[in-house]
Order: sequence, then structure tokens, then C-alpha cells
Amino acid sequence: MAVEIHAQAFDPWQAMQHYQQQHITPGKHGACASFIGSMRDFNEGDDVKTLSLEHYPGMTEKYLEKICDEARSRWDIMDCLIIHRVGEMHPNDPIVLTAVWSAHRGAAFDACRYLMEELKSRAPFWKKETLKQGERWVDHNTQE
Amino acid sequence: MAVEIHAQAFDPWQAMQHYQQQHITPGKHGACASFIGSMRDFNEGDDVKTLSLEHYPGMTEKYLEKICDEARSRWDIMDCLIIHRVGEMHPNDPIVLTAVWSAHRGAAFDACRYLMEELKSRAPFWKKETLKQGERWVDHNTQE
Amino acid sequence: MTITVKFFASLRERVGKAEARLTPASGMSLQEIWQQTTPVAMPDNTLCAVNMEYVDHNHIARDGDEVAFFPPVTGG
Amino acid sequence: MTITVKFFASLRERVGKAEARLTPASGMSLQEIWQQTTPVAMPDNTLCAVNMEYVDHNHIARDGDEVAFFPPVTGG
Repeated sequence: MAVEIHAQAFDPWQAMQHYQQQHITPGKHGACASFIGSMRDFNEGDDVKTLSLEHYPGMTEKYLEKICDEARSRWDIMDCLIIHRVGEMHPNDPIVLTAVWSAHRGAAFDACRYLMEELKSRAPFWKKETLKQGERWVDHNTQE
Repeated sequence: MAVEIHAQAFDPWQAMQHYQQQHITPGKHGACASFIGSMRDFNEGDDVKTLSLEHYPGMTEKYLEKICDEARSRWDIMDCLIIHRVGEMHPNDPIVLTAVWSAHRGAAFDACRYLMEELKSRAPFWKKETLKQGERWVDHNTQE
Repeated sequence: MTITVKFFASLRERVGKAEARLTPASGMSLQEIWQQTTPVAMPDNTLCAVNMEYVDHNHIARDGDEVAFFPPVTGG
Repeated sequence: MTITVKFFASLRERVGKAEARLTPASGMSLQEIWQQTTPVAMPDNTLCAVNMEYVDHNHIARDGDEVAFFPPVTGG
């Protein structure tokens, strides 16, 4: 299980591949479900130029670990990985990766989605968008 | 939308990354949900040495495309990719990849899972396992 | 008329052939086609396709059709 | 006793500081801590944490606690 906060751009596919090679026993898992959230260049009808992501160092990691632990206690999964960007990013940059490995697919799908939903509702991150007209804090998350 | 049958080992992470670079307009998608099914070295309590996957050329592709079309008509998604291995494979080899890109995460999660469930119930593929004791056809799919 | 018949996976092994060709005088149900092609009994869970679309065992095949018989699918 | 107070994101900008330190004589509710720290009214949707665990506004902070105020989270 790993939780990582990255201040620089990351490659979610490479991160998953590396994590699997290093942490998942070959031949034991049958399923890996993952989700990658990326920065869109539009939100609420406006063009977005850059996105700045703030977090609460310490509490953010603590909640991401808590969410992973909850997923592991609710489903029969082997391992999970969460990576989240912070700092300034640009359209198309990956923001978040959640990945879950398990023997069977149902648990991987359920747990992966759980990680994302809980992350979005409980992990202390805040987005500020830069539009043509200036900056604005995102005050609520987009629809699921 | 793409459906690919591979007779050789494939790298699902690289495939997703390449597909996204080539087919998904940068900055428009906020979500990519994916599932990778891999070969386990055990099934029904037995050690499995190799797995041979047969398909029905023509019908398999037709049904995978049908399933993608159904997903696109049921959810607001931008694109999807299905890759499935055939031929002889070894433990830990990726067997299947389903990936869905969309603006919002709910559609990506739902459609990705739909692709996998429909693929498993309708796409003409058949698995034969080689055990220590000999070969056997897999006669039903594992639990979800 | 000509009908092509294909068998896949465990059914191919059980029937002992991958493909057969029938030239019946008129349309035949898939049940009849199976019986004309092999002395082996059709397993209950056999799936059928005509021209790469799932159909049931009573479907009538026509000239030029490709008929396929196979066991429950196990991909993914 | 000493209580550290942190503000994040739009609340940090609104309050005009990232951190404050209080030395009250005894435990204080988070409501009182906010009022002691800034003249700005606490927005209704403000979230509170003590020692990096979510708590409600009536929670009493103790010596050494780290109290944090922030707006609804928008990660992912």
C-alpha cells in the first residue's frame, strides 16, 4: 500500500507498472482496476489555463492512508496505490491515480471507486483555477 | 474506439498511454478508468502453468465492438479501448485491458466495468489451462 | 444450398473437427445441422451463432450461412 | 497552554494569515478559537480538524493541539 503526493508531473501508467513490478507478487493477482483523473481545460463553462492544488501536509497523507485501510478492510484486495499531484499544473496533466490489485475483478472495481469517492469527499486538497478573467477557488467538486 | 486482439504479449500501461496520446484530445477528458486482467498461477485450487486462449476470429471483434457501442450509447463517454490476448500465455501475463475516457468519473467507472462484464459473458473466447496433471478447458468464468 | 459449420474449443475437440460443410436441399435448424454433422450428442450448454450473431438452437440456417457451435465463453 | 491554528486555501486568503498561535488559560471550542483569531465571520461550510482529524465546531481544543480550518475539499 502506498500513498504519494507529487509536486511535479507524474506518469500514472509508468507509476502503476513500477508499483506492480515492485510490490505485487507475480501470478497472484488477476485484476487491477485503476482511475486517472486529469486536468480539463474547461470547468463550469469557462476556459481554465492553469490549476493550482493546495493540500494540508500530514493530514492529507493520513486521510489517504485511512481510505486505503478502509478499502482493504471492506474488500478482499491485495494492494492499492494512490498518487495525487499538488502545486501548479496545466491542462491534460494527471491529477490523481488510484489503483487496486486483487485476485478477482469485483473487489478491484469496487475498491478503486471507493478510493476515488472517499478521496474527493474527505482528503484535504483544494483547487484554484486561473481563468482569462483571473483566479478562482473551486468551491465544490464536479458531478460524479 | 478500438478493439484489438493480440497474439503476443502486450504492455497494457503503454497501450493506454499511446492510445490516449493518439486519440484523446488533450484537456477534454477528466477521467480514465481502466481494468487489466492478468493470468494467475492458480485456479480452482490447482497450479496453472500455461493458459491457451482461443477465439472466433471475426465474431470476437464484432462482439467487442458491439459492447463498446453499447457503452457509448449508455454513458456519456469520449472513447474506449479493449485489448485481449489470444494464444499461449504464462502467469502474470496481461490477458485483457478495458479502458474508458470521459469528462466525468462516474461514466468512466460504469462503462469500464460494463465492458468487462459484457466481454466475459458474451465475447467468444475460451481458456484452456495446462496443469501438472495435464490440460483442461475452463468451463465457467471465475466469480466477479 | 451450402452451410458452413464451425466448432470451437472443447466442442471442436469433442466432435473431432473444426469445420464441416453441408449442402442440404432447404433451410435446417441448428439442432438438425448438429445432428447431420456429428454423432456426438450436443451438450446442453452449447452456444450457437449464425453469421457471427448469437441465435438459439431452433434458428433456421439458410444458404451461405456460417453456423458456429461453442461452449460457454471464458474470456477476460 | 498553546494551540496552533492553521487556515487553508480560500479561508487562508480571506482571513489573511496561514497560521496563528493562541495561549488560552484553558480548553476552548473551535468556534471560540476562530473568533479569537480573526474578526472575519466563519463561513457556514467551514471544515475543522484537530491534530489532523475531522471534528465539529464545538470540539474543545487542548494544550498542544493543532487546529485547522478549511473550506470544502476539492481534490481528485
